[in-house]
Amino acid sequence: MRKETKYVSYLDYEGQYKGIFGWIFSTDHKRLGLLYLYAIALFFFVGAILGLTMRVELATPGETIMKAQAYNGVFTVHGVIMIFMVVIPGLSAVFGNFFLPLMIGAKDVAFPKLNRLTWWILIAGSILAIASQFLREGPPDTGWTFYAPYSTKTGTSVIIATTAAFVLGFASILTGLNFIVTIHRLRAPGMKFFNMPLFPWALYAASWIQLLATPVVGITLVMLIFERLFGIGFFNPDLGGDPILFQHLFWIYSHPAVYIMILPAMGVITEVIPTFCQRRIYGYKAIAISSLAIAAVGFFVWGHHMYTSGMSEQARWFFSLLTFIVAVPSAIKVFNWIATMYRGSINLQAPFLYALFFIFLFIIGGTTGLILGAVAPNVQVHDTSFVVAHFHYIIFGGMGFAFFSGLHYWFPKMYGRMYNLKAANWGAIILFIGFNLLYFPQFIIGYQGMPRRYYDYLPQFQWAQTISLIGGIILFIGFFVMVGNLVRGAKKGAIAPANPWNGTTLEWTVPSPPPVENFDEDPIIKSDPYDYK
Amino acid sequence: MSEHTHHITPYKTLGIILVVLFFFTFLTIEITSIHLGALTVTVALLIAGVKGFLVLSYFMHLKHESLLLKILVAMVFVLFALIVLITFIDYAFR
Amino acid sequence: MFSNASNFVQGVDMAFAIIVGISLFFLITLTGTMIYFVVRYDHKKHPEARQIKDNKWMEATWITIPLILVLYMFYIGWEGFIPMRQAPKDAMQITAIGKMWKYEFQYEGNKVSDTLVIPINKAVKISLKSVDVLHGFSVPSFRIKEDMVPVKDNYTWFIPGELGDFDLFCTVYCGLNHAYMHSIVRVVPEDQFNEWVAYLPEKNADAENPGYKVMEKNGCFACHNTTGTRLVGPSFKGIYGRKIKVMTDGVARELIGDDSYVETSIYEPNKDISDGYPANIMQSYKNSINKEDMKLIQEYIKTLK
Amino acid sequence: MSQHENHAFEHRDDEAKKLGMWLFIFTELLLFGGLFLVYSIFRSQYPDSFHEGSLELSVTIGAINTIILLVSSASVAVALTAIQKNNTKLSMQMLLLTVFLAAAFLVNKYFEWGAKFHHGLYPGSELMQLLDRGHHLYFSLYFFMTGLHALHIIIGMILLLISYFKVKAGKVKMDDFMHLENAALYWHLVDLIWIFLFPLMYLIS
Ligand code: HEA
Ligand code: HEA
Ligand code: HEC
Ligand code: CUA
Ligand SMILES: [Cu+2]
Repeated sequence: MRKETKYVSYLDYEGQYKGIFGWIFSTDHKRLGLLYLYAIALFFFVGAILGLTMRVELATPGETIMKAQAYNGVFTVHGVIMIFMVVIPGLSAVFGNFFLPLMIGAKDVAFPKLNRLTWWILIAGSILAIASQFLREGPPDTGWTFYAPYSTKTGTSVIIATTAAFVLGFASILTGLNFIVTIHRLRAPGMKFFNMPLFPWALYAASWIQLLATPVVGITLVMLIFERLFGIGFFNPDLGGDPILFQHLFWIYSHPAVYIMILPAMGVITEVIPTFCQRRIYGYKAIAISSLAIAAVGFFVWGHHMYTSGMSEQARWFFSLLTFIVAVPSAIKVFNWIATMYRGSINLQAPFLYALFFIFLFIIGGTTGLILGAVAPNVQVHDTSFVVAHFHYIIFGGMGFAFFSGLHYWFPKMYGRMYNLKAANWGAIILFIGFNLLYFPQFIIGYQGMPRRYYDYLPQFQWAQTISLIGGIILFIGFFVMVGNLVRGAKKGAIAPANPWNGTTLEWTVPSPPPVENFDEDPIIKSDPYDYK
Repeated sequence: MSEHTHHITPYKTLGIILVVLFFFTFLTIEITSIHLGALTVTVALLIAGVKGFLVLSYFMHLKHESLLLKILVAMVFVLFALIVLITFIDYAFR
Repeated sequence: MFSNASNFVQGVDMAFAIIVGISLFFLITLTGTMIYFVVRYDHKKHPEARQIKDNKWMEATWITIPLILVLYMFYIGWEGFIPMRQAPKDAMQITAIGKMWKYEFQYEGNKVSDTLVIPINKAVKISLKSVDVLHGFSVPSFRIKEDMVPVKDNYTWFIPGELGDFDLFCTVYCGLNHAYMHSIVRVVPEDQFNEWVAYLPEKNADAENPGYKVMEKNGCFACHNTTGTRLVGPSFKGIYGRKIKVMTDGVARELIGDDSYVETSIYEPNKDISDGYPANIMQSYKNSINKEDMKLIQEYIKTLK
Repeated sequence: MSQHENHAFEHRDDEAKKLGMWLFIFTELLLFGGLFLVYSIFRSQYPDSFHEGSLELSVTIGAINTIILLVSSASVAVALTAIQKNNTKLSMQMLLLTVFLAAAFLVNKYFEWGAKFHHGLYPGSELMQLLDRGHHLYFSLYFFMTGLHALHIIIGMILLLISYFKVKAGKVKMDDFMHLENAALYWHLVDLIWIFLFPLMYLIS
């Protein structure tokens, strides 16, 4: 073993285990962060391929490349993979693991071994989810929402898929638990809550949702499994159950879950913008508190997914009102981000470009969320491709672009090398164009009534489906530009300095890539995190 | 991050709390066997609430924990109560 | 400005237009500002960033204005919705039953139809029922949509204001042929409607058979009929005593139709799959058809020679 | 195992471990919370069936189990106090007592469930299918909730046994008792849930 005093990057460090085992048995939060990145990139690729298959199938009315049963399986598995395996663990597990300890001046998360276990749980859950594709019963065909009573009756492998979701939920809970304790216990001396950078703030808010909302869906899925196995009738009306209750329980988790996805994404954007404007963030406190506000109020708006389910009128207006209230803190963040650009010194590099695209796409996704949240328009667009467009804009356009932004922002820190800046910008632009072509038409046909989860459609919707397919292909090309550039950068890129973007948060004070122990001595914090002179 | 010293709960306190818990257990059984109509659930839940409070405060030492932890525990119960109440906005008015 | 297909179009489209308007305003101004800043404060032109302090009043403004706007948006959204739950007492009653994967409409006097024909300018209240899983009842042109939930009854109502055919979609995912669960709402002049109803046939003559009722309730006739023609699944006609080719665990075999075959077909439909039909289409009815009902079904199918 | 083990960094942080346990308890509370929500909805819809269903349960067995859990909760608290006062022997005795009480609870539960099974009343049985909707739901919830609770009892027993052996081996001691404290916290959670389950399942009028 080498001497401690010498700088050894976490990438080169040789512990007890060598080679690949040094990675998969590692408890180092940085190595785990990379492991999460590779796993999630793989899942994302699988999910994306399924997404494109759907687009090809929908290119013409009637059968194009697959049968209806196959299509139903594809959108279910696409949804399950994307939601439970990509976007919920995505940002917090990858960048949260890698940068949360660095940003608050800690040497690791509070429970490193639990952290390693969590990765394994995620992998186990993902294997189950993917296995559900290949079992004899055929892929689950319920949609990622698993609505009863169909899910209690269909002959496909719903049990495996729900078990997978349950296991993945467990991983999510443990990540949240680990982060909350880390933030409470391991902040560097002198760092108060309001001295923390805003990405940790966002993770903190999201972690509470992970911790408190996930168990509800966990127990719901277990009830569903038991219902199938033993004919216990909680949700199946034939046995006395109540299918609407299933929807309540499902959305009690799954609405807050959308904030698990977007809060860390907003956190990334909040880091990127001040760095590339060389300006302290505008409205630090407002942004920090709005994260908590979104998390708190977000718990009580779940019913907006159920306006047409026959809920009582009182519930409909209550949920609608709260849905609108929860939009305000998001708006506050957007205003503060843009205010931060005012009189900055803006350097238009890939991370910042992605952040700008994020803001644009997030406004579209968010404001179409407002349309969905208003009861009367919701009646028109509920369960149509308008909803599909809304959530792709806000998940993929929001969380996805924020992920890419973070990836380009922290890449030099993670790998100690630089990618080609020009190619990165081109990748971003191609993705942006493809993205809008792919999803914008879906808003229009959604308002005209094209239902979602439709294998086939009436000819009047054909034009939009064609544009979407073209967009999907452009998007796909964009991805190869982006990923290719990054992979090349990681292997052969120029050596990156410790602080390539002139950032002010703690992760930029250590060498790139960071040493095993992060900090030689505990940093002492006296001032606010975005202190540009 | 100073570690505050652990409070040690005396045996006697534990004993007293146990007896009080017994008492409340018998009280619920007695009260729910007389017919109070809709009130019964409320009373039974109130008593269970008191028992739960005692277990949390003394057996689980919450009384001597930091304010932060107390707030967090309270928050979880409030969250659950709100979720139930809000779900009933649907069921009660159908 | 708005179409007059139903009495709700105006409320819904109005709310939609206002929210889209506000959204576009923000989208355009915010994006515009952003682009302006990026161009104006590019580091080449503006190398030294100004560190600007937070301004409480600024923050307060952009908390208050969105708050007022969202409350307004909530209000118009709700306003457009209220009438949808206030069906007039004297509205014409029709029951719509959703079953895997078709609709059935019951008019007064036990008359049934699979298209929804209604007279123009008259309030219609539709009770929504489902016999198996969740279905949706959505007529985009009318701006109405409600779910059909088994056991729990739901409803919708409207006053059609234009003649013609309008698409009716199932919007809640309900299995294999969800995308084909489609029907037509035909709005006709009142006298034409009366004529049409008068000729509408009454329900099937078998309707009183207890076995038929069970099957009706469970929605079997969405995929099977009793006349010998093939629908999604094989016809019930003449199952008993016939030689039937099936696939069991991937192995082809032949058996004679009898009580136990019918029972397995209903409880474990994927066990013996009739030749020429795909697996996984029929779901198991183990939880919804008990032994007694099974007897009734068997008795009824026996009568179909 | 960990690459850090030989570094000074892995200092002990009892507060962190305790906070972690509490957070885990929160998730357990909401796990059962989901079930209590289902319970409250169905009970409000079928009050009579729930009442009649509860008459099938023996209040005596339920009450005895409540007492058992209360005593076990106290005994594990005593075990913790004892270790803090460096009374290892008492602590070990109390831990054993707690595990014994937990086992007694399970035995009781076994007989209670056994009687139901004997009458053909269990999830998926013919008898269950014949019940009306309210009764069916009541018994489904009964089996599901008490079953999940019993699972937690078993997990709690395992945790307590591990603590016992750690005390025995001297790994849990006067100035280092976090493992015992966390196991005790978990055990109290099991008690806490039963405190609500008992009146809601057995005492419905
Ligand atoms: C990351 C995930 C994410 C996020 C953050 C959101 C955010 C929001 N969502 Fe979305 N939503 C989903 C993911 C997400 N959603 C998914 C996956 C579904 C479908 C599930 C399924 O059925 O499969 C869905 C479905 C969905 C529905 C149900 C649709 C239906 O089935 O009928 C509704 C209805 O209210 C809704 C509303 C909202 C609202 C109001 C927000 C708000 O939080 C948005 C707030 C943001 C803004 C408002 C933009 C920024 C503000 C400004 C630029 C200023 C101008 C604004 C004002 C004046 C207020 N969403
Ligand atoms: C994160 C969430 C996410 C993402 C990113 C996507 C991405 C895509 N989705 Fe998504 N989709 C969902 C979540 C997501 N989806 C959900 C939850 C549903 C609802 C399911 C349900 O109804 O139950 C849904 C439903 C859904 C439908 C509707 C099905 C229906 O109702 O009939 C369609 C239709 O075309 C579709 C298409 C696509 C396409 C073409 C993409 C494309 O954008 C994909 C293009 C992407 C690529 C081509 C990327 C290739 C990747 C790489 C090269 C690796 C990247 C590497 C690194 C990051 C390092 N999706
Ligand atoms: C979703 C469509 C669907 C529904 C609804 C449905 N079935 Fe079927 N059924 C099928 C298909 C497809 C087959 C052939 C494949 C197979 O054997 O699984 C079939 C086969 C059968 C057979 C064997 C017939 C033969 O000639 O081999 C019987 C009997 C049967 N179904 C009874 C029922 C009854 C009773 C119900 C209602 C309670 C019902 N089905 C509901 C689709 C359906
Ligand atoms: Cu019926 Cu979808
Ligand atoms: Cu939502």
